[in-house]
Amino acid sequence: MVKICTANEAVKDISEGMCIMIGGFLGVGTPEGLVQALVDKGTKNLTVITNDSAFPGVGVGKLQDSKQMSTLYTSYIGGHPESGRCMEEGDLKIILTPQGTLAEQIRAGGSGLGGILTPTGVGTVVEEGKTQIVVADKTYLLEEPLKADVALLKAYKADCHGNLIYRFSARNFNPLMAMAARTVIVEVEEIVEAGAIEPDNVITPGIFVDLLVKGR
Amino acid sequence: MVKICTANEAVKDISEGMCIMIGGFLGVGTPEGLVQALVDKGTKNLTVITNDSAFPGVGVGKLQDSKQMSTLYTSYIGGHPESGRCMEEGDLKIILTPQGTLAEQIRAGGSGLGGILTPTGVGTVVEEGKTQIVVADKTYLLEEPLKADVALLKAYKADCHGNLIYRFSARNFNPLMAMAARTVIVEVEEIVEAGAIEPDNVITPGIFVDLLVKGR
Amino acid sequence: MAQMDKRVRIAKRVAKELHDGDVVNLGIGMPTLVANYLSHGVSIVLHSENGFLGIGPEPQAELADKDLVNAGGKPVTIQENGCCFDSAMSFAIIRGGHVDTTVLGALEVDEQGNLANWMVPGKRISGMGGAMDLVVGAKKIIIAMEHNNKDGTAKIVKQCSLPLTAKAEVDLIITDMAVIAVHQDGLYLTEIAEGTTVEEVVAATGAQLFFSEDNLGIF
Amino acid sequence: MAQMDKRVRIAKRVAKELHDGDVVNLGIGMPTLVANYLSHGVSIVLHSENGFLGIGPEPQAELADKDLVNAGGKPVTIQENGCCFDSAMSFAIIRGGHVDTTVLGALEVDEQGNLANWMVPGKRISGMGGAMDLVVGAKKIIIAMEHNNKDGTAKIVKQCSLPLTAKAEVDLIITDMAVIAVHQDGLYLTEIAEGTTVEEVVAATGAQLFFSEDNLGIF
Repeated sequence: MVKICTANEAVKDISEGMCIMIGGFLGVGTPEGLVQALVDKGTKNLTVITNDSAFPGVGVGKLQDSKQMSTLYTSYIGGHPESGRCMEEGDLKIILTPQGTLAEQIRAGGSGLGGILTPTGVGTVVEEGKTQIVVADKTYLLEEPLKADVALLKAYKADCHGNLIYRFSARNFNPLMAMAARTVIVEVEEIVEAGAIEPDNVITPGIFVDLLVKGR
Repeated sequence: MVKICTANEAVKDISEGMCIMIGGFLGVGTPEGLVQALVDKGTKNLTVITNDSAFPGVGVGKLQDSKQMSTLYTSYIGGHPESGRCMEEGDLKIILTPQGTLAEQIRAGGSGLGGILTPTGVGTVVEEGKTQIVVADKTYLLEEPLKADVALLKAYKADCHGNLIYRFSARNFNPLMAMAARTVIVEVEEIVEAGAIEPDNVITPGIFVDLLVKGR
Repeated sequence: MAQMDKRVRIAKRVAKELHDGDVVNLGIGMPTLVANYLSHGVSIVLHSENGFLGIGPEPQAELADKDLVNAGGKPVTIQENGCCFDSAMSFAIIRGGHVDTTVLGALEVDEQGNLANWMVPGKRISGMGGAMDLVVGAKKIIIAMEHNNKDGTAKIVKQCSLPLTAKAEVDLIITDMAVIAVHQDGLYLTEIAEGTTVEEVVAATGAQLFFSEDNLGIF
Repeated sequence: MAQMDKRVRIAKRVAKELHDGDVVNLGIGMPTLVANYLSHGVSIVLHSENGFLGIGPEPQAELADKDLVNAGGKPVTIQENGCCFDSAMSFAIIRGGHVDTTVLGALEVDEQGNLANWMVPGKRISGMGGAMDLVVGAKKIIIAMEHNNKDGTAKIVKQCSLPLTAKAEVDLIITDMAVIAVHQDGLYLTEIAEGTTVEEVVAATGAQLFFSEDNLGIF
């Protein structure tokens, strides 16, 4: 049985300097309750790994608003003007990464791989500082794995063992991050009894999940 | 709409020297009807990529019985004594690969990756001839992607657009191979109407599937 | 020609490049218009890089589903052939060559098929999102854009000056003035827009165009 | 001691190493017996490398499901906390360190924690299956085996002579005679089986054993 608690309880061990993965794509599939609890807690100097900085007041954008991040691994900051401004002025270190590479880096982190070779970014600024490897006459970039101390995720439903399912485009990075963090906290809309989710339909195995929070 | 045909029609373009991926784990999740059609067709000199050579008379084991393979990429041949004998006597080139590496190589092939770095096999005969890469002080083997001309797969149900679901441990390598072959042929127990499988429950998107065969 | 007319002309011409059953990713903005102009009998499967196949039309506002948006964050629907997946699978589909065609805008395209569409030095940066993967991974890359910048300068150039999105990946450029195929040895003008002259197209283009006046189509 | 008694003794002792909630992969053969001897109140999640979590007991023959077998191909059931996945996910779970403990047999284990359990040169080869990934990936590697070969030669040796499955990954060796912890600097004998003497264990072992007679447990 996985532990069920409130959003505030769930984030209580997140401390300054930690690395946090947060699910979602432009706020869809982001655990709003958990992000809000982290904002309320006010922990600074966070490294965040997430697809995008969403919008002001929405999803990960709230952590931008409250200036709690010192480093951000992401593919897109176009929805939150403050992210771009902070990057220019050096207030926030932003590592811009192609979205597919970011997904594979997180998957590699959770899968015990030492990295993956991708053709994406060859011949662009993305290749700077990275090892290039030629396989079958094609050039690839070696992209290293990403892991985190904590993942803050959003799923649709969990059973009481933590098995998760997602809805439509709210799935996105959540299942990948569930594998790549030491502590995995999931906000769900509903917690159902054991057996209510068919084993064949489970997307994220419950063994990855440490804490469940009932959200909306 | 995906094309539906018989097993014999489905395999008719498989020709000598082709590379074929076949789903299944000790015969569970192997398309018996498609393998039988390939045996009946008698095409020789095949390169086969599959988890194991199953048992005599079962699954991929039938292609061992009928000596249609010249090269076999696999992780386990302990169920079919003939595989071991052929390997020893040089009748069949067998590339033994750790099961997790084989899965990642196929996934890489279907995902456009140039390879993956795995710690599995370091310090063993598996490392022979492979590039070693050190990332964060740990040594990994660079394992290259695998692709095929044709994949012969088994799913539980397909909808008429080719979206697939699997049952229990019959899933195994099938979803990975669906992405890594030029032509994908799937034997299913049932073909259901569009919309009968929830979008969130689909495991293999129909865009990967070329031909459906109704099996048992 | 009015702005909207230009966009519609481009979208209509791009739509002719799409075939029944194609898996297509349409970039945010003008490329999304293409779905409105498919030829009769052509049905395509739209890929959304945030994690599903089978994008359907925008729903009425009151039917919008909070969990179902396109890669631009706009509410959409999902068609009955649709299916959902995570971001690793979404980009495996893209990078693995399972998208037949992607249609994207550009800041610059050059004679080598290099593309710059994600960053202007000195201007506020947005990030590449999924664009770099799409351009490297999709089988056919169509750039759909206005022929020139608003200040009249060329977007089709000898060599991109802006940071690249990808090298030598563009296959076809479709603008309000012309259709240009990118080959290994350079840019081939194949069609010009109705009401446009070859001279106008050449004058508006910052790169060499190969063409045979006899074989030029009109769209 | 009869063969079966030895196996049961080993399985019982291994079971004591498993904690409530652990994710465990039990190798084919004797290690599968371990699930029968869990301590009271200890519930574990069994991982099956062919693609699911939550292996349940063997069903009655007439209830066997053709699609539900363990990694040895034997019919099993799935528990209500179970879930299914593909082989890439299955080995992501293994390689990514999400399996707490794996229990495997061995042909040889040596002082460095090297393991040989997949191949004997000159004998017909079976292949490594998932063993190499399990030994590299699981957090704790327990080798469960009879102390000696049938001909009386040692399986615990100074240096493996057979082809390795993995280097320096073994954490604990549990045999019918002894429990031996593998540390960086060598093998530590921590417990001996009831009815066995330290001298017998030392004589039966082909590697140096560190121990303190005062602190030896009995199992």
